[in-house]
Amino acid sequence: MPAQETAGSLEGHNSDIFTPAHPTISDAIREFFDLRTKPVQPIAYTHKVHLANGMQCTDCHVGVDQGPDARIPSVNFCMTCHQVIATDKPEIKKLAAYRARGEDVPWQRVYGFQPSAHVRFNHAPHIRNGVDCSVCHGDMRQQTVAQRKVDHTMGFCVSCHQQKNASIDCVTCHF
Amino acid sequence: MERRDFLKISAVAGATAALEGCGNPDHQLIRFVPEEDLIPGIATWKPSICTLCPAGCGLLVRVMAGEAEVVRNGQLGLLKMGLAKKLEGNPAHPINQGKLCPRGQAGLQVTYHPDRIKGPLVRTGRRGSGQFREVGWDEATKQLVQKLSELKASKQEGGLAFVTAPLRGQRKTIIDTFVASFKGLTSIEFAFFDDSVIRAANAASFGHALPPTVDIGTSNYVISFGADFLGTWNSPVAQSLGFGHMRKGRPGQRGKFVQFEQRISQTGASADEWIPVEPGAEGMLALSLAHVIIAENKQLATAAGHAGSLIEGWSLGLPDYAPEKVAAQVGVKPETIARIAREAAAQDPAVALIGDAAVAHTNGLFNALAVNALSALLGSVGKPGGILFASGSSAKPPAASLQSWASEVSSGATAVDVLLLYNANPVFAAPAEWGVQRALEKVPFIASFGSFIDETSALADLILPDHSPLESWLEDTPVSGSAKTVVSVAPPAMNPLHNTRAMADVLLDAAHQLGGDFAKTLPWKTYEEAIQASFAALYKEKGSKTAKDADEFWKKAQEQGGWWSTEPSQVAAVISAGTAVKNSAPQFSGDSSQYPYHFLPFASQLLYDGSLAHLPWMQEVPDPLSTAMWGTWVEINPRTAEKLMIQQGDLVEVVSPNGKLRAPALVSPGIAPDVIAMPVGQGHQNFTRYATGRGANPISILAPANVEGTGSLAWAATRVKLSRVGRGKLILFGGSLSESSPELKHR
Amino acid sequence: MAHQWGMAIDLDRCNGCEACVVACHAENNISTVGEEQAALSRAKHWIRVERYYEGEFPDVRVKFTPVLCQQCDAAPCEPVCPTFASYHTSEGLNGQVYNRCIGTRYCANACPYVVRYFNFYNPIWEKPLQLQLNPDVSVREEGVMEKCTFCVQRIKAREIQAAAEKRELRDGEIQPACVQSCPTRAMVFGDLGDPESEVSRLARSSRATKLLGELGTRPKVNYLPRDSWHDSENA
Amino acid sequence: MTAKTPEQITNDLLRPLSGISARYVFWAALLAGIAVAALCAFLYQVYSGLGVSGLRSPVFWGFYITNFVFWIGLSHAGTLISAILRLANATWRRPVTRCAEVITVFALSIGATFPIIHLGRPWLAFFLFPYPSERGLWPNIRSPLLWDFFAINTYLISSVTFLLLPMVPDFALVRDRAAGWKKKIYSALALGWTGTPKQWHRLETAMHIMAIAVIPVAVSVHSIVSWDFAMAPVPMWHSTIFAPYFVAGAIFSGIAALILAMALLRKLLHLEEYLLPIHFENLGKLLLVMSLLWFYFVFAERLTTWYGNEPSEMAVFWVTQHGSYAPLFWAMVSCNFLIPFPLLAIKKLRTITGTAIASFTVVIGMWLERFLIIVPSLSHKYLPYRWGTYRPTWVEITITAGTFCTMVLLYMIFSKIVPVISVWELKAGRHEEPHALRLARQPDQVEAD
Repeated sequence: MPAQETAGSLEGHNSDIFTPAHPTISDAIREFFDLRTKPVQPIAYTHKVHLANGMQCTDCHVGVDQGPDARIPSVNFCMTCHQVIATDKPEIKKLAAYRARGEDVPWQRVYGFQPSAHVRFNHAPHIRNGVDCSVCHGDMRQQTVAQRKVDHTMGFCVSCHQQKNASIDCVTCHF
Repeated sequence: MERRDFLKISAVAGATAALEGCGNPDHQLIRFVPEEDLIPGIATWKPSICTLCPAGCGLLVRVMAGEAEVVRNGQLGLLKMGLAKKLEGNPAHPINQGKLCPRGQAGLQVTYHPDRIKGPLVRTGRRGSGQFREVGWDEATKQLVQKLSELKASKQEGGLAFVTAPLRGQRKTIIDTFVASFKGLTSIEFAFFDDSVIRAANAASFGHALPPTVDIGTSNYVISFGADFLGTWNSPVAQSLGFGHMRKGRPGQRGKFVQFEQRISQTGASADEWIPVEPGAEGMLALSLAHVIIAENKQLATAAGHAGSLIEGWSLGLPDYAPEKVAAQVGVKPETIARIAREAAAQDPAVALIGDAAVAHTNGLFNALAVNALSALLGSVGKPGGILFASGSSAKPPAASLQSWASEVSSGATAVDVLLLYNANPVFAAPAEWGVQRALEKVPFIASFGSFIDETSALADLILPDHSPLESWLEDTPVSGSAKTVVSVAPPAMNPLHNTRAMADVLLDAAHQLGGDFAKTLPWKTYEEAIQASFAALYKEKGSKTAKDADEFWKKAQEQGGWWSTEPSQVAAVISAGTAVKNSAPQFSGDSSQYPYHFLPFASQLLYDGSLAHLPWMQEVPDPLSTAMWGTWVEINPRTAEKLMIQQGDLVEVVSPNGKLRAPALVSPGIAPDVIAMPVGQGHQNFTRYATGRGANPISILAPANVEGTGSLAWAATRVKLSRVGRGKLILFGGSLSESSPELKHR
Repeated sequence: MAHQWGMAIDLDRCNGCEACVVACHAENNISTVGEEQAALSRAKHWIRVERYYEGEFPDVRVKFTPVLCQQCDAAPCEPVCPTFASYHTSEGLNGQVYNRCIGTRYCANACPYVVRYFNFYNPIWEKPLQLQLNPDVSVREEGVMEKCTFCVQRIKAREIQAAAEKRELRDGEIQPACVQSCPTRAMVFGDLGDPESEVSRLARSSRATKLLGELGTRPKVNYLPRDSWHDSENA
Repeated sequence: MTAKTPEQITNDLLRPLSGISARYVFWAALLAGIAVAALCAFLYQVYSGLGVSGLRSPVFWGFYITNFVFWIGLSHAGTLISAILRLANATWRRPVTRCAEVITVFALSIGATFPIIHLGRPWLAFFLFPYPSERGLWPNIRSPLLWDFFAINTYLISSVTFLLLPMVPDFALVRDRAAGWKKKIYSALALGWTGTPKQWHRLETAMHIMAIAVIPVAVSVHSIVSWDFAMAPVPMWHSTIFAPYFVAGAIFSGIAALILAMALLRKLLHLEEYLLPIHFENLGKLLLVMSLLWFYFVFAERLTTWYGNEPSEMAVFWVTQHGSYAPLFWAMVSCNFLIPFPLLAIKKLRTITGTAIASFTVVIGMWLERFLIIVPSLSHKYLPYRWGTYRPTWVEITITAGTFCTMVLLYMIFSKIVPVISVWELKAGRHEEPHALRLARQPDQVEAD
């Protein structure tokens, strides 16, 4: 998701202004040291099971091969299958409950750059150039709830760009 | 070594307290199920129409997925939805061909404005107190319908008035039909910068009651009398495109452009020759040019045809208008007049146009007729490189004038029970002398369809907020800017952010609830249906090469943003014999001994007539000439300033026979010493956080003089005096006025 | 060879309408600073239309010149930056890397065109105005220098698209927001590295001049000055 | 004036170290208070953004950089002067050197903070520090700011050493007289000095090497500071004269600061018998030379600009000559030349008071000079459309005032910890010095104490 929207959610909905400023000094310090709280997912979604059942990443994360961002599916999308599949499971019941309340599932970000990093990452060209999802996201077949398996530091990006002799010009990613 | 490792070494320990709620759903807004299926980060471009001025340019809206805080059934939450991100011109649209003026591009901020009315409001405090209560649409509509049915029952004449901005297409049809059924007058159209004088003149001279479509692009010689045609006048984007083409679009051929006015406008600034002329003498000047052309047999007087015959003494070669005879009154050297006349006559095509202040004098109609005659004499009417007329729909000039209506109501001559307001802010944009406010206070029930609280809607009892243009169905039939017939249409570019409804939908809804013959006169359930119907009719009339039936025609039109003819439209002129008019000198209110200066209000390039003063972009972008931001100014010639001991930025008081105002002085070489100019747009008492209480409103001190022979305001016919009263606040983006620094003059 | 992005501005077409300025604000998430800060000369307009009066009434002339970052080949702003926040990109742009900027403002002093704008405070959008923000462009924070990027986000997007479609970029395919909006078509953008491109053609024309060219900054924006009308021309 | 035994000398010079008067506490508290206010102002600026300063477009540098240049300039007092005097073996220098070297160290440390204070994002200042990172990014060696970073650090280290070395014997002196915790501290500082001929020899050699080494460093520092400006194409900045101009100005302001400091010490610490009119006389002459040199540089710069008649430079020229900055300009000329010149040139006026007054005006004048080099040029660059102005805010003023107070405070504290006049040097040279000559009749004492 674009940096400024992350910044916006940092700012929080209690304010009637949007600004890249940090709401508290501690937020500023946390971002400075890139300290992230482990995301708590509302539903214990398991990538492992879905992938084991032969689904592809792009089945749910539509658009990841066309543009910058991957879509996080909406509750409706999940329910297209879970109308009938595994309806008895507690987590699926939670899912259905969200749908019933007319709410979307508030999935939490796992990856994503700090706003102050000013990174304009674009998935599509990476996928086109045969970078496997697992390179940056780890092997999802082994993960249930998504974990931040790979640390997306600049060193991580640059070293790969150098190997594949992709551009390491700053403005390739920072603008 | 990692950057943050390095930092941790040098870090203050224990400074990182845990933050509540980060990454935890329990501490965040709920998210609603998205209504649209969107892929994040991928833009789609949707056609739309610019409604911010009468030009009616076509838009392309860049729409991308985003998360908006919205209220759904009383609960605040986040909704993933398509959001307009940028406005650009629609390349397919004949008027603006992909280009867009600064005002049009700021349209985005209308949709996202923090002070937009978020749902229907009912007045709770006393009128004008600004205290309202949010209500649901059902209650709001019920209240409206109830008032209207009471009115219907009372069977009283003209009990309903509907004040709108000049409208076109189905919205106008719906409003007029609606009002008519109350045996009322037609809607009262009001805008400060209206084109009725030019329409009247063109109707008389050329048989087209329309503003001209000036084909500047292929012209070789353009004479403009006061018209700011590159800034705000008529169809500025179309005219700017033409201007660019005239200058450099034709290799080896570059047209000349001469501007006559009292203050260098943004347009005058781009002229090859800028020549100051006495206020109101434009018509006389035009005839003097004509005199030279005829006298030197560059053209036969008869070449001007009917347009010429409307000018007294034309057939005789305008003996009274010899340059040396009129030079003094016109304020232009005889030799200059003669030279311009010869140049123009030598160039083909050459065109003359008039607008803005030149037609806002008491003799504005005469000026317009004179310039029309000159154009006709130059042989450029109805030809490429000259003046053309599009087939505008609403050729008939507005029936009722706000001024007379206001005076009748405030005097009690007419009783109005219900007043509906749409996109018009007469309390701000009409001279105080008209007494619009007094009239409104006499009306027991006022309902406004506006999206913002402004000086006028603040007086409303009921507010039924319209969608923003981007959230709404749009259609338009531009009357100028392209020789082709243009019928624009666009579906909503995005879903509504707030609890708003399209004015036309509310009106249709009300009509059906009122029942009666509305079922016949307004058969459509929604505005969309109404537009579709008009396109069905259009398909029947014009047919189509590409679409096989009305539905496809309708769909295609929506995709490309409208329908336009491939060929220039040919509309028969309706010439009615008119009597020749003689020169009438401009009348100014306030005598010159007491009020030595002409007061020249002008349209702001960014705030237009003030209706855009609420957009932060328009406030902060520097004005092209003054470079002023976030405020207004009074433009004064250096000599005048010296005489009155006024310095740049001083607060000056401008006094007219009808009122006074205060604003900072801007000393500029681009204005006549006997003229004081001031931009329209600032000086709002009540118009969102960005415009309220900022600067002064020149309209407030205007004399209520009218243009002879028309109902419209002669807004350039006021005289003023001014004096320094202290230090003012003038925020300029630009530093030095001239490129050669004043310091260098010390040498 | 790598692209060398450049621009040509025909001042004979420009009518100073400010459309480019608003287009730039909309495209590049440039915040409005408000009355108080504007009064302190802290307004940010990556592109501005300079207006100069010449002469005195009644013989007054006005001159408009849109001034944006000239993307100099010998840019004074680049060597002075101690952290490489301001640097020369492989495509000849004067890059500004916000996350690397520590706010010495040395670049802004060195720039003879004064086209670098500094965030003296964190920008603020009163909700929901922020919904307009362009997700393709960073929102710059307090203490960071910013300036015209030739709409690098549009350049990148087109390059990525062209690569996906396995084709070369077409001349005129990329249009920065200002160029796209210009109602008189006064601005032309393209690849100066390609001698066939429209912008190269204009750069070669006898009318082409550079702003403050005498300083040796080798700007990549070419100005074609206002022409005058000669009777002979059309006679 | 009565004759002094080495014992008396030691007593006199060590007296200030013992006991703190109420007046001292009052002034210390006052100065500390203002210094703390400045610190708060800075934290406030970090918290709310650089917008709280008066900086704006196009004047992106103002008070902070003025102070930076001013303090770095002032730091040329000591090291350079005392080094030169040492090498020139000017014996009258002996009581002067330490006061001078202290000014250097303190002024330098204060000046060095300003480049950080003026940053938009001071918490990222470490980007200037070349450290290996996974991102493979290094600072830009082409940037004069980076040259500053290294030059100033080098200068600081060397002048601190230069200051500390000759202190060692005096620390030993204090150690031998102190008791308790003081003794512990001073014996640590004394680095086991016992005053053996070997140690004496080592010290002398070290001092000699340092004296030679520090001069080019000092010159380079202010040249580089001047290049911060001269390297940017800004009217009136882009000039070859800048490096020597700045170095001369630096020494000029340095000497002034030194005279001022000495005058105060003399009064407050009752060192009338040690800081004699001759010292002020000699330094006054030096100041006179520098004043003339300064005037010569300004004259040369102005004259060439005026003849050059380059429009953009003329804009700046006129705005300082008789435009909006003229009052400041002429104030600067008076402070740096018109007032000090007669005071220093006329023998009768070249008294302690005279030189002190002259020095005072010079310090002010040199601050103005830095300001007038920076602001008028930035506010009148090439495109008149973007000409602007600059007004400092309370934040900048507070921080500026704070640094002056900090300087004085540090000096006060120092005078309580270390004898401000080098005891051993004075004794060593006493037989050469007028008042010491009168002691010659007495049996020579070995520095046993």
